[in-house]
Amino acid sequence: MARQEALHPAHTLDISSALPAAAASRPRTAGSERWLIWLFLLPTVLFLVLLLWLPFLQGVWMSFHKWPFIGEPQWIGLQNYRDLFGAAYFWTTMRVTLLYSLSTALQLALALGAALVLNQSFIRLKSVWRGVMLMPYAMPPVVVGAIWMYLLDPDLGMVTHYLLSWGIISKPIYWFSDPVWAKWIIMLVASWTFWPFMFIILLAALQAIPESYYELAEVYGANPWRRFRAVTLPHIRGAMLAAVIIRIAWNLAKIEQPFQLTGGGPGYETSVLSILTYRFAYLSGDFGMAFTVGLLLILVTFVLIAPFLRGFQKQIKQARRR
Amino acid sequence: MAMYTQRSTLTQKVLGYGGLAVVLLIVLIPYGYIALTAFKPAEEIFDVRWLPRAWSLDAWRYAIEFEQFHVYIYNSMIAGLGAAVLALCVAVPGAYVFGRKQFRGKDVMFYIIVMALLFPFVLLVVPFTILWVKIGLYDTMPGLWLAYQVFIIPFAIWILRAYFAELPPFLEECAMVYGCTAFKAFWRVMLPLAKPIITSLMFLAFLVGWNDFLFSNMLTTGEGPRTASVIIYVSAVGGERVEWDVLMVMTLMAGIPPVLLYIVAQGQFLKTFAVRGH
Amino acid sequence: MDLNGRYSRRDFVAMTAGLAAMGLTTSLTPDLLHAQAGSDLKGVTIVYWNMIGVQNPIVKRLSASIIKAFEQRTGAKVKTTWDTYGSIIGPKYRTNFVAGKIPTVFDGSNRWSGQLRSFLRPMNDFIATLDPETHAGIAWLLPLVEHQNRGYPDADQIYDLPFTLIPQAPFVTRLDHWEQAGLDFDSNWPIRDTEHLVEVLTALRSVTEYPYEVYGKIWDAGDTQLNGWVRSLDIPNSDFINDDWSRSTCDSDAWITAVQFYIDLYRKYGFSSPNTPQSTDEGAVEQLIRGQKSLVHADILNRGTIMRRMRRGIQDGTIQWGPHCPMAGGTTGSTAFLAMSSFSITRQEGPDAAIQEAAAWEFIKEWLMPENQIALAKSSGLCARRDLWEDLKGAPDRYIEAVTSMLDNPGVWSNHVKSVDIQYNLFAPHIQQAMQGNDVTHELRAYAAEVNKIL
Amino acid sequence: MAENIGIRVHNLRKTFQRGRVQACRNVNLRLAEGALMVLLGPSGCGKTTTLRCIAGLEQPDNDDAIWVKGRNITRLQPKDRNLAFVFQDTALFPHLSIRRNISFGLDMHKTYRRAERRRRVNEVAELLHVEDLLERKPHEVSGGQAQRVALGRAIVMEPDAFLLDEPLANLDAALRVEMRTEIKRIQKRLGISTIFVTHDQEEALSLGDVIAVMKDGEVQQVGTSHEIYHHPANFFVATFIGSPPLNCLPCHVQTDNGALNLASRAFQLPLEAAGVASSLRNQGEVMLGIRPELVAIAPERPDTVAARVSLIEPLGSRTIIILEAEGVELRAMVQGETSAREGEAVHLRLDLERAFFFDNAGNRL
Repeated sequence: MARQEALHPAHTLDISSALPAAAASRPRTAGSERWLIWLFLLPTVLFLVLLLWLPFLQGVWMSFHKWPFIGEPQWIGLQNYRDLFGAAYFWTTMRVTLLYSLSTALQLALALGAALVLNQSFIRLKSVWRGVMLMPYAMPPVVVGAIWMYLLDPDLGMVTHYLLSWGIISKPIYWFSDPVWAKWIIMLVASWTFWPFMFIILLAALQAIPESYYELAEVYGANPWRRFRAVTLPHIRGAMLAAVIIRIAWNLAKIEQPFQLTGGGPGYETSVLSILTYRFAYLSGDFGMAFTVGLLLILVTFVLIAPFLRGFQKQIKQARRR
Repeated sequence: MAMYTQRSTLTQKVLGYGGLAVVLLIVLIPYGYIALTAFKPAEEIFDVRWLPRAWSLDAWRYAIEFEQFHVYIYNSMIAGLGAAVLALCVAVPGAYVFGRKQFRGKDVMFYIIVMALLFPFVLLVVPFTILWVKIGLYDTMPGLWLAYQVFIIPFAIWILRAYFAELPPFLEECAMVYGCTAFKAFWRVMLPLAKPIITSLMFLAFLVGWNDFLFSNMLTTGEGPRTASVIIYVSAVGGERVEWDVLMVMTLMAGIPPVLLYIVAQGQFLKTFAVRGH
Repeated sequence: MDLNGRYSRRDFVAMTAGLAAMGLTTSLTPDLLHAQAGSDLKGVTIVYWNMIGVQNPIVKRLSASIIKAFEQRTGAKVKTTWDTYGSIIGPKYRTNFVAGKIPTVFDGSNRWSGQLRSFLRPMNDFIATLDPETHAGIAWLLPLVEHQNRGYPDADQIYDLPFTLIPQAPFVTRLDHWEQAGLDFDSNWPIRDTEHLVEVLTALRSVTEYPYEVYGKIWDAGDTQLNGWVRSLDIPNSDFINDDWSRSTCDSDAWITAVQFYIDLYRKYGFSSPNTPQSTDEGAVEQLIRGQKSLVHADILNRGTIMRRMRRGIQDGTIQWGPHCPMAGGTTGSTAFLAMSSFSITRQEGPDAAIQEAAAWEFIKEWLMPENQIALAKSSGLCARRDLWEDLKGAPDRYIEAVTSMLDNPGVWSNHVKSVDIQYNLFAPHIQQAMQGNDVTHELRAYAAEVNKIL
Repeated sequence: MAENIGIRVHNLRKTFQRGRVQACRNVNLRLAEGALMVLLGPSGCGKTTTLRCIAGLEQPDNDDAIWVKGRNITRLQPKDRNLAFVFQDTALFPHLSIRRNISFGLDMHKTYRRAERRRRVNEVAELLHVEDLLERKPHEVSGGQAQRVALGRAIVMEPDAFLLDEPLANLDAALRVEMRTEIKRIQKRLGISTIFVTHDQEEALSLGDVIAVMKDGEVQQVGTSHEIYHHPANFFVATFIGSPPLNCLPCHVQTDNGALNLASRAFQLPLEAAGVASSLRNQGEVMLGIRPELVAIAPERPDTVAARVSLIEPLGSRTIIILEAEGVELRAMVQGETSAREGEAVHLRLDLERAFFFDNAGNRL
């Protein structure tokens, strides 16, 4: 011990000078993980900034203008916003937008049900059924919309035909013209088209739950519902919230289907905000107004997803703590 | 395969198969009906009956011989695969960092990505088209791959981040102690662990490319790589009148490959392992 | 031009059209039929965006065959893009043009090319070089094109050359329903005016619950039968906007009367189905074929559907076309609006500009050839060349007779930059609200105010 | 002592959140080659951070903090340090078989041939009795087995040092004792310097050749089990170590006719023992710390303390008697059984000669 103490200073110096490489390597090691972080982020960030954020900021700028497709833009301040909020159809549009977002709940219900069933061990031919579940999402939404127009045609379609012949309805329902039905029909068709998106994500999450958790739950006598609450739900909550958020956003942002089914009518009854955006941008060629509606759409979507977003952030934090 | 293998009671089986049947019917009735419609002659299109009185291949012949629809199916395949691969290269590293690393400004950056998800895509086509023509990506397959990422990357990062964050802690550190660089730890350990979700996401990304109409139509002409969804629209839906039989044929042709691909890709799922927990 | 080749092509075209009616089984073999002497356009490539092909598979095949014939005749090469109405109405064409992705030549409806006008090349000098026969056949359309563009300072320049026509919108009916209703066809056809229409429909209601259809969907609400009725009351105010494009005409008395009648057919008389606010002529024609409707307004696009689905009905005269009728008390003979499919050539720059434009023009001429015109008339709209109409008459459904009789003094819609907005986007919600029971005058005034704001 | 130094931690400083959180203030450790050191302390004391700094999973603030076998490795990447780390929750790779998990480190360093890797994995598996599990996946083995595999993954590397971060914390009590013995046995056999982090003092005392007690990012004392227990450097070490815990009695030192007395509410005792008296002279308030085994029930004498038995905890080989004297609680531990009864009034003899005294700052007097 004594000798060690005595040697100590010289010893330290000796080694330091003998190993210059160790000191020189400092920046590399200190930053190596940092380097990885930025390198990994770079493509995503570059992509989002260039392709989404620049147009977005330009859009904010445009919303303060009268901005024709071809020609000189003209600064008009908040006039677009005043026009939009003052328009007769504004509240109709807001109402139907909120209603349309509910199709997410339907999608979730279908997807969760299907994923849970297909995660049961006793089901045979699983992979085939999973493939079948995917079908609605494996076709372009425009095509799915057209097919439903065909099936739902009030005078010629198969749905009305069977409903009538089974005595469920006594007169054809004019799905696309009836102001109430038109709202529900765009919602139902969207649900049918997009639920497999959630299904795939939920199934992947379900499959990652270790069997031991279920065994444990069973040992403690949990019934299926409690098993779902105690084991399944916590494990798929993150995936579920992410999928719900994405679907709300996409249901509201994607326009092809409702536009094709009803063109936003009758009147403004099915003119969800995205249809309004499209109308202003490409039918009216008024980009200032289109972006005004677009920004409102972003705001509305954000408000709708905010609760899920908070749940999601909490989930992630919990996961990190574990 | 992590799956609950408890002895199932009869009630559970009945409920399970009952549920499966309901969901299958919801999917299969419309799909089955249009599949059979694809074999109806034009006069029978609006006859409400399942089996055609006279089976007809006219629409098939038209779609394949004249429209060369199979060529566009091939284009869609390339478009979808490219979109999936590119998404993988961009989103997986990003999501990994968001899910498992700490750095300054992380939350802010993440919210920026969330916002990208909310953007009304339909307004992007103008700046995109102008930019794509300018940088020579117009009418090219890479141009389409890149454009599709607008849809894919935000959601891919979301879902992957949740998945990465919930993987067991310390795995990369462990790998690094045992001889990996930070990158190799990601590559050798985290990436294989995320395989189920990556497969799912690649598949969803593939479908984005496969199904997209907005960009596929805006960013190509007949001289470029048009995809099946554009051709369906141009050939069967884009006129004021719909060519129902042609539409049904093309729908079938476009709908089946992804389903088959998915069934095959599930080989990946079957190799799933208990990832979380010990 | 080789006479033999020409006649053989004419035979081919006749055969095609005949087969076209029988379905999609026809396989065109243009290579053999169009083999003709080459021309001086070898090595020239033009880019062509085709929209007329979207009308139906027959037209698409015909387009392909005309393109091929042109390539073989001239040695030029055509790069074709098949596109849709949605593309010219929506963002595709505008955005691509602004971005610099521009075809050499394209076809479209000349109601919608106004927004692209600055990219186009006037064709007057080319038109002057047409052979006398062709020139005489289409000359009657040129004033209409000028009128359509009257708001532009260079309205006398022709940017869009029509090649097929869609007169809006003749009646089509089922003779068997008349017989079932005990209506005498010969004394009641064609329909004389709207009062007569109500009479006939009342009788036909004994056969079908909703014998007629008023069109409410965004694309059909304003441009099928309605403008014709306004026109029969008040020619100067029958378009959506006035003569100098300074304001909307839609709050005029003629408009209010005509729209009120339009709505009445649905709400007061109950001739039109509850689907009215979202109904389309395509749907109505399907129902006509299935016997669920008796008398509707339809256009040539629907004729393709009838040809495919009701061949026998055409041959035995069950399907009968008749001209559009005026409002009771209105003028006859000037009730029709005419939509035109037309070609445009884009402005070319650089050393190849002249040869490119020449090739594009040569290509347009291909479509104006008699046999192609006739083939188009049989599978798409009425052909632009008036001199060929006589050849087309005599079919049992009397379509050509009906539409040509409507074209003595046809109206045209304005090719305003905002015509999509004016005719579809702003109009449809108001007409749909009127269909749901709102006051017609109120809706039309509100609509006119919106239009005035953007003009 | 001409020993070689296996691991040296020199003035290690590690702060988080830009200096706001000081995890390690100035940590100095020195571990002889082949020895086993236990880092012991309550959670948040910086022991895990210290270990992670050694492994390279955290970057120390100073450049010369970590030395292994005489080499400054402070800024080397973890993979280049040739150290093996065992994590609390095993961190086995779920997608790899047990065999691939064990050979992971070998696979990453391409220097070994296949056959060599196989041989070494088999050897280690045998050593750890997991040879039958090699083809299984981690989720198919028990917690104890998983921890053995994690150890195996470390051992197979033949590293310069083992770093174990509470490897037994997730195991049940019986398994923990068994594994503890096994780890010590293997460590002795392999002779590889080892640092073992734990917050369990029993584990620490039984395992460590040397124990370093940490608190608030600082090393409080380094010593053998005996030293730590019997000669704690300060109040914290004395109270942290020992079960049942140290009796702590606030007292003051009085001088009465030149004789020193130790006074508290419950007693006044003469401080006769020379060693004790000299260090306490001139002190006022002191803290008396006395291990329970140094408190004994005795017949009444002037130097005994009156107390009442409030509770008896028989533990088989030993018995703990909880006593109360004038509102002060004391614990006594005796071998075997006791004749004392709950509620009984007794007298206690305190072995002040072997007791500890601390000043207000907690320093040993």
